[in-house]
Formats: sequence, structure tokens, C-alpha cells
Amino acid sequence: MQFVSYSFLLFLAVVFVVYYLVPGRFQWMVLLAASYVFYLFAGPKYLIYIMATTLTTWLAARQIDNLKARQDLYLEENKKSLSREEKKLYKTATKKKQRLVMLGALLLNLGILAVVKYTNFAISNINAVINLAGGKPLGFVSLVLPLGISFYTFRALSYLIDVYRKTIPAEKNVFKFALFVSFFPQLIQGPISRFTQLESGLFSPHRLSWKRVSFGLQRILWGYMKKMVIADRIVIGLNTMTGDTATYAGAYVLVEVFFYAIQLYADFSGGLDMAIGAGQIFGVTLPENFERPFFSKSIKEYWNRWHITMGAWFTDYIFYPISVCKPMLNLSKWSRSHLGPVLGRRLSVYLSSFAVWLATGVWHGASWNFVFWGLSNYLVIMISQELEPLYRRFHQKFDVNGNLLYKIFQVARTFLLMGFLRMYDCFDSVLTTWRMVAGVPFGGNWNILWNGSLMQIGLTAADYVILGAGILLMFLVSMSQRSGSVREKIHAKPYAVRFVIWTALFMVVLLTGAYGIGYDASNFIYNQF
Amino acid sequence: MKRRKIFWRRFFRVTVSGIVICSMLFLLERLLVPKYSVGTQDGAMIAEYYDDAPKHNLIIIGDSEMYENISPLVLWQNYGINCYIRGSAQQLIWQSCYLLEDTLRHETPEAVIINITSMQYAEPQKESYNRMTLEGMRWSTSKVKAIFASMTEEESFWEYVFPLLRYHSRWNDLTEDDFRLMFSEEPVSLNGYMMQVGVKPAENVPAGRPLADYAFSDVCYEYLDKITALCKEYGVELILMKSPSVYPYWYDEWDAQIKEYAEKNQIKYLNCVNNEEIGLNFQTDTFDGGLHLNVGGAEIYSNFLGRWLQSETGISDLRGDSELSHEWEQKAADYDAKKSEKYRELTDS
Amino acid sequence: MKKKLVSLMLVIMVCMFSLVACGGGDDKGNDGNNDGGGASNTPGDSTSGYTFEYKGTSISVNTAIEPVVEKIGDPTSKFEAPSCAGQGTDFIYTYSGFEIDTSPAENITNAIAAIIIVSDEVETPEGITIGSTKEDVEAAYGTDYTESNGMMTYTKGDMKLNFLLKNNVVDSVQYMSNALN
Amino acid sequence: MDELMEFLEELHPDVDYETCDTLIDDGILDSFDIISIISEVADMFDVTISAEYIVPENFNSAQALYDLITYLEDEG
Repeated sequence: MQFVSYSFLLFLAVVFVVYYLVPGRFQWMVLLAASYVFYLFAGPKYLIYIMATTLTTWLAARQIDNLKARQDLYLEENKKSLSREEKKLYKTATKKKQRLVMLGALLLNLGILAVVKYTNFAISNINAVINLAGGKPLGFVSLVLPLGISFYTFRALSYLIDVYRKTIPAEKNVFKFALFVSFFPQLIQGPISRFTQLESGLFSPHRLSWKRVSFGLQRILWGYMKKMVIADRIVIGLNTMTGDTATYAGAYVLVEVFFYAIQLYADFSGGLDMAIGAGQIFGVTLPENFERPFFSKSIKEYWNRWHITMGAWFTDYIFYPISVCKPMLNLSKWSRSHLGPVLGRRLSVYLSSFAVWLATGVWHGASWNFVFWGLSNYLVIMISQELEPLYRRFHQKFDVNGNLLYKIFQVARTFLLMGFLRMYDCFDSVLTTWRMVAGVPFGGNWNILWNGSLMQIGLTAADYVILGAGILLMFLVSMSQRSGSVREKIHAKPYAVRFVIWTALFMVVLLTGAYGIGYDASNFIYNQF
Repeated sequence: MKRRKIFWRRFFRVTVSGIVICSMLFLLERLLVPKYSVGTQDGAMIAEYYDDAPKHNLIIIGDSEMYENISPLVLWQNYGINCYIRGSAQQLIWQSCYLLEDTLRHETPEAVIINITSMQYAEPQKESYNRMTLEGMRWSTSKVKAIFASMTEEESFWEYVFPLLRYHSRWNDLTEDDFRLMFSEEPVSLNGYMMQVGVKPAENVPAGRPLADYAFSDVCYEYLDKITALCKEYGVELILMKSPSVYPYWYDEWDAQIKEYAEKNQIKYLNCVNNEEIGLNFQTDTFDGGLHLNVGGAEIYSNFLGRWLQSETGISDLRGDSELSHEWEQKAADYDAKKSEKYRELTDS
Repeated sequence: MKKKLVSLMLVIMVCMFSLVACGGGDDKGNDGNNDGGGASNTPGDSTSGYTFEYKGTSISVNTAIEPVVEKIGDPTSKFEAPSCAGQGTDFIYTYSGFEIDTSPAENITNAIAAIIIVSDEVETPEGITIGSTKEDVEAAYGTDYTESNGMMTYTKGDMKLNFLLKNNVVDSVQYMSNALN
Repeated sequence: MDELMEFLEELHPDVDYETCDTLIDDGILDSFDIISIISEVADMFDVTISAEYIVPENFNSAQALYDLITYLEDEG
């Protein structure tokens, strides 16, 4: 069930009514039932996957907690008879068992993810080798990719690791845990929330709050506006261009950079608006996933503001563990004494970042494009890190800090850099991407930007007007957001004003949304991840 | 006290807001839905049926081979048959079935003619054709069933319930007509007949391409069974008909199947393909090279049909009904006016 | 205590695995993709299915009719079949030995929907025509086909190649577009 | 403590570590800085700050960081 569908609206309405009709202590069960119904719509065969992940992580977390409880009991009972050494030994043994349990569940779930998501990618690469050797290629397997598997697997694993790290206690009720894993607003495309973030929202009773529900609906409406009016419209032109690399080269690729940046942001953040809004209706606060990423002044900042929950996941569960593990610290120590303090201090950061970006690339999709995309990001971040002292000197020499023009320059630079990197997404191979991007200055067709060629890519003048207005609106809302919630600001206005604003937005979505027959019913871009 | 005040204020707000939004939506919908009477007229007749008094003794249900080939005026003037054609472009057999069900809700004619050309289609062909057939139907269980039977994969039931969702992007090509005809459309047909006056001789008609399987699909037979059962239930004489045309090809194998079905169910089957008795000349009587008849051809064919109905079914002659006669006088005048207007347009262009 | 975090290294190992295990195929894989991409991106050249050949011109379904007529000349006759209610017009081009049917498609006004061989004046590039036997067809096209009601169907790309048999002898050869029929 | 302060000053000379208690929340220290701090701390105090302790509360101020180090020293 897509967020942009009549059935989802109907589903949401039904769940809403039932949710606020049942007594507070049963409300979370309504959400659990709803989430599984939602999942069933994708196909009953997927259920087994999410249930397997839920059960194994829950059991492992419980086991980890039990081991701890057993240890505490044993130490308490034998407080006097045990020496300090013996206690320590016992603790180490417990830790070892806990680690085994955690590792088992972790590998199992990553294994499932790897098999369903990457088998065909692996086969295609193996086939390439076989072809080279002149053998008979392997057949592809048709494995179903369960809806939102990357998202719910990551959510479950964050919980498992947190329990192992004793940051949180294990949840005793398997059904409550199942709700955390499957909560339907965040099932399709995140956010990748943490157990602690959702716990109180999901399991405590909620009374119907006029303001909260209307805020939730407003957020959903805003998401629809981004997704339907902007993303689904601009994608028509984008697909025309990227689908025909022979015709649309040179300056067109620059247009694609802009189109894709807008489309991806409007689509993905719009979808998240819907998810967060839907959560809010039920009194569940989901973590934000975007913070005006296109206002970032550097790539590093961009990645702290785009797909925030994913970035945080990789930082917490890959970057930190690798950088502070014993071998890495030893390596860092060694390199500092052998390679000098400058490089020495950075070596560990570089290595762990490499791992993070490789993982980020692979997470986004099973193709070389994404691997290269991830590593390109890595490269750019590392280079800008190296250039940091240079920037600093530049900033000191010319007093540009705080200069608006300079800020705009930085923002534009980041936008373009990220835009070109994102092109890996748009073409069918790494080499095509390089060829297309490298060809931008040599196309000799700059005139397409003004000679009306852009009217031939499936978008009409009316479409451009709507897109322009929509993007301007998105921009203004972002500007206003810097000084606090836009919905709160509107809420402070008289009822008539509020009514006009929200009704107008509704009508805009209804009339200018690129939905229904005649428009390609494009899926959320982030569904497949 | 205060709480109550807040409640009522809120109640008032919600009600007023709701009314404002609903009326806006209603007006927008009326504005944005396509106006068949000034556009694709082939979608206008289904709705026009409800404006005619339900006193027909013959109902004809089918696609363009019905609504372009049969002139009800001839049937009335020469045979006293008060007929209405419930036709729509590319009408499918299940749509014919539910249109029959819908019609029987309003009246019980003596006879019903069903066009069986559509037996060859087991699947919906095109969204636009679905719309032309279904949108004109009044809401009833028949319409709901017809919608669900007809929808292509890309369609949604809700877009039939709220056509605004389907036509939301038409704001870009609104015309003056959309405002003028917001609440009432102009009639375009004469008892469901869409007049065509051009002439284009049938030439180079290709032979039918051999098919692997000539058997009509089970789905189609299911609906044909339903039609037969409905007619039996209401005591209506059912006639299966294949209109005269030279293309699309009507295979002998298809003809044989319908013949067999008719015999088995004791219903009449009238195949007019290559029927010389009718007296049609496909050099002059067709406006599109042999697919459909022009008004001259339709009048010739209607005379044949009237004769056949009188002799084969003994359908009553209603010319004695003064009220009907009076109505038809008016319709005849409209018909002639339309005919001369169309001919004028033809010679002008 | 710190060692446990080695476990998380395994996350990376999984990722690394795909890189290491598949590294050898890198260049080749990309080259292959690139070629394929370039070819399939040329507009109007979706020749993934079987094609018919006449006077040295290959004709395939789902492409525009006009360039074909330009090359092979005007048909002996052309029949026009407008759809009801102005939903586009189908054409049937008759040549000696075969006919080409067109229908309106999404981006092509007159797209070839079917090519039908009606007599043995012409044959498929693989040498099959009216009168060939089932065995001839199998020899020319292989045995990877489905059969129902005496029709052999070879599916390839976005089209089907049908051989209609009568008494074990080909009676009609039909190149059919999946999308347009 | 002084040693730690010295290192922190070196990392971001423009920050007043005595008073600032939003080093993470305000994005003054990023993940790279944190890694630098941890490897430095490992050298200085022979204390390993493992991943589970990398939470904002422990890095928001110099004092919090110092408290964490002391705590870990006792633990070990």
C-alpha cells in the first residue's frame, strides 16, 4: 500500500477511528494489528521475513538480559566467597556468552538482508567473471525483496546492539517489540528510529488531541504536496532525459542534476513528512530525517541534515565501534609515531569512514553505481577534510565569515557537488555516469537551456509554472522553518486565515498533483531500500 | 459552561468549513468533468436515456454498431416501435449486461436487442471507453458491479465515485463550454442514435487474420447467460444481433458459436453481415469505409430491422398512443433539422 | 570489552565481501552494461524481439510504420479503421504475401502492432513461410515455445512470434506486439 | 584535566571549554573530533572509551568528558 493511494487514506481513517475508540491500554495493539494488515497488503509471503527478524532479535535481546540477570544473582549469592579475580572472570564469561548471542542474531539478520537484496547483484558479477572465462552463466534467482527490509532490519539491529551495550533494557513483551519493528508509518521508507525514541509514544495511552491530529494531517498534506505536485511531476521530464543518454547529453546533464536534486528531496522528504505526520496522528513522535539539507555549507554538514537517521545509525553502529576498537586505537598509536601526528591522527578516521561509506553505498542499492556513489562521497569528504586548514587560512585572510554572498556560494557549491554525485543514481552504469558527467562542458548545447528544448521532455509550460511555484513554496517554508515550526506559526493565526491556508494547500494538491491516469504512478524512490 | 461554549464554537467552525469545502469540491467537479455533449459525443447517450420517458417497447444495447447504424425514428414512423439505443463506444458484454439490468429497473420493454460483437473481448480495452459507458449510468448496484467488472489495472473505483480525482488536471484545458454546461448538458442523440452523414466507400477491405482460438471466452458467456436469464425473468424477448459491417471481421466460427448458443437457449439471433436482403450498398451507405453506416444506410437498415421484428417477434405498433405520437412529431422535426444541419456542415467543409 | 566491537567489523566484512568477491568482474560488467545501455537508448530501435525482413529492410513490431514504408515502398492497398469515439486510427497495409497492422501507441502515432505472413511469396529471415512443417519451425526457431490450439508461440522481448498450424503445416505467421494487441 | 583541556583547545581554539556544555548539541564537535579525542584519551589516561559511551551527554562539556574518564578509570 503506497502512501499516495486511496486505500492508504481509507486505511488511515479506519485505524484512526479504532485507535481512539479503544481504551488507552489497548491502543498499541491496534497499531500492531494495523501494521501487520498494512504489511499484508504487500503480500503475505513477506510476513515471514519481518516476523523472523522480530523474533530472533527479541529472543537474542532477552537472552542477553537473562545472562546479565543470572550473573547478578550469582554474584549476589556468592558475594563473600568469591574473590575479585573470580568475579571478574565470571563477568568476562558472561560477556562472552552475550556477545555470542548478539553476534548470532546480528549475522543472521544481516544474512537475510544480504541474501534477498544482494544475491542477484553477486550473481551478475560472478557471471561477468564466468563470461570472461567463457563458461555458462548462472541463472538469476527471483527472490522477493520484502517491503522495507533495510529499514526494519536496521531498526531491529539498533535495538539489539543497544541492549547488548546495556544502553536500554530488553523489552519483555514480544508483541510490543513487534510493533516497534513494524510500525506502519515508518515501514516503507523510515525513519530508522531507535527503540528509546518510540517507546513512550507507542506504548503509552493517548487521548484524542485536536491540535496533534490536525498537525499530523497538515504534515501529511505537506508531504503530499512535495511528493505529488513537485516530485511526481518533475520526474516525468527527468525520466525522458535519463532514459535517452544519446540525445540528452551535455547541458542536459546539468538540468538533470537540478531536476534530480529537487525530485529526490521532494519525494523522499515528502514521504517522510507523511510518515511523521501519520505517526503524530497516533501520538507517536518519529525522529526527523531531514533538516533543510540543501542549505548545507559543506558535504559533511549535508550528511548531518539529509537522511539523518540513517547517517546516525552508521555513525553509532559502524563508525564509532570501528574507530575505537582496540586494534584501531593501536593502529592509530602506531601511525602517530611512525607517520607523524598529522596523518597519524587521521588514519583511523579515514579507515572507519571508508567502511561507513562503503556500507552506505551498498545499503542504497545492489549495484556498482551505489558503491561508487558511496565511495565518491567518501572521497569528497576526505578531500575537504584535508583542505580544512587551507580554508581556515583563506577565511582568516579574507574576512568572509558571515558574508551572505560567501554563504550562498558555499551552499551552491555543496548543492552542485552533491547533485553531480547523485548522478550515479540516474544512469545504468558507472561508466555511463562518468561519460555523461564529464561530457557536460563539451556538449556544446548550452542553448537548450533557453531555446525551448526543455519544453520537449514531457513537461508543458503549465508544468513548469507549477514546479516553479511549488519549489518557491518549499523554499519559503524552509526559510520560515529556521525560526521555528511553520505549523505553529500558522496555528497562532485566526481560524479564518488558517482555514484559507490549509484549504488552499489541499486544493493545490488535489488539482495540480501529478497523480492518477495520465501520470506515471511512480513509486517512492526509497521503497526499494 | 465554558467547555460547552468551546464545543459549540468548534462544532460551528467544523460544520461551516465542511460545507464550504464540499461545495467548492462539488463546483470544481462539475467544472472539470469532460462535457461529452460538446466533446466525444459517443459518451453522452448513456446518460441521455434517463431523460426519455420509460415507455419503450424496444431497447437496443451495444456499441457504435448500434448507435450509429439504427435510426429509431424510422422504426417509429414505419413500424410504430418506440425504441431507445443504450449505446456507448466499444461497449463490452458485461457492460451491456449491467446496462440491461439498469434499464430493467426503469421499464420492461417487449424486446431487447444485444449486439454480440463484443463477445470477442474478454478484457477491458481502454480506460476512456470504460468512462464513456460507465459515467453516464445512474448510481445503482448495477453501476457499481459494472465498474468493478470493467476497470483496467490503472483505474480506481474512487475515481468513478469522485470523478474530480480523475479529471483534476483538466483545469489546463477548460473551455467556455465547461462553464456553460456545468449543470446541464445538451442532448446530442435522438433516442440514442448518433447521426453520421459522410460517405466513404469501403475499399481494400482486408481479410480476417487467422486466429488460433475462435472460442469466445468463458467470461463473456457468463455475462451472455446473465443477459439471457434477466430477459427470461422479466419476460422480455431477447434478440442477439450482429450489425452489418465489412470490418472488423466477423468470423464464421464466431457466427457458428452464437447460432449454437441461440438455439440452445431458444433465443433469436440475427446476423446481418453480408445479408443482401437488407439492400445496403457499402459504396454509399457507410461513412468510414465499411465499419459503420451513415444516416442513409442506417435508415435502410432500420427499415429491414423493423420488418424483421414485426414478422419474427410480433412487436406491438404503438402509433395509436397519442402522447407518444406527439413526442415523436417533435423528435422527427429535430431529426430533420439535425440532418440538414449535418449535410450543410459536410458540404461546407 | 572493546573486543566485542570487532563484531561490528563484520558488518563491514559483509560489505567488503561483495567488493572483493566480485572485483574481477568489474571492468567487464561495466563495459557490458555500457554497450547495452547505449544501444537500447537509441529511440525507436527496440529490436529485442524477432524481426521480419522484406526487400532487405528489417521490420519489427512496436516501431513506427513510416520509415518502413519509405524503404519498402507503398503497399498494394491500405485500409483505414478509425476506432470509435476518436481514440486513434488503426491501419492495415497490405503487401503481396503479407500485411502490416498499425495502432496508435504512447509515443508513436502509427506503431506496428502486427506483421502477418499470408502466403508463401515471402518468408521469415529464418526461412519459414506458409506451408513449412512444424519440424521446419522447430529446426529454425528451437523448441522453446508454447503451444495451444495448434498455435506455436515464441516469446521474445516485447513481442510474440506465432505459427498457426493446420494439419501440421504452417497456415499463418504472425509477429505480434504484446503491448498493442 | 589540564592535559585534556590543552588537547581540546588545540582541536578548536575558538571554543571556551570552561563554560560550554553543548559541544555536541550545537555541533561544535563532530564525529571526527570525537574519534581524535578518544584516541588521545587512550594515550593520555590509558582508558578506552568504547562505542556505548559515545552519547551526547558524555561529550557535551569538558567536565562531562573528564567525569567519564574518571569513571572508566575506576571501572577498569
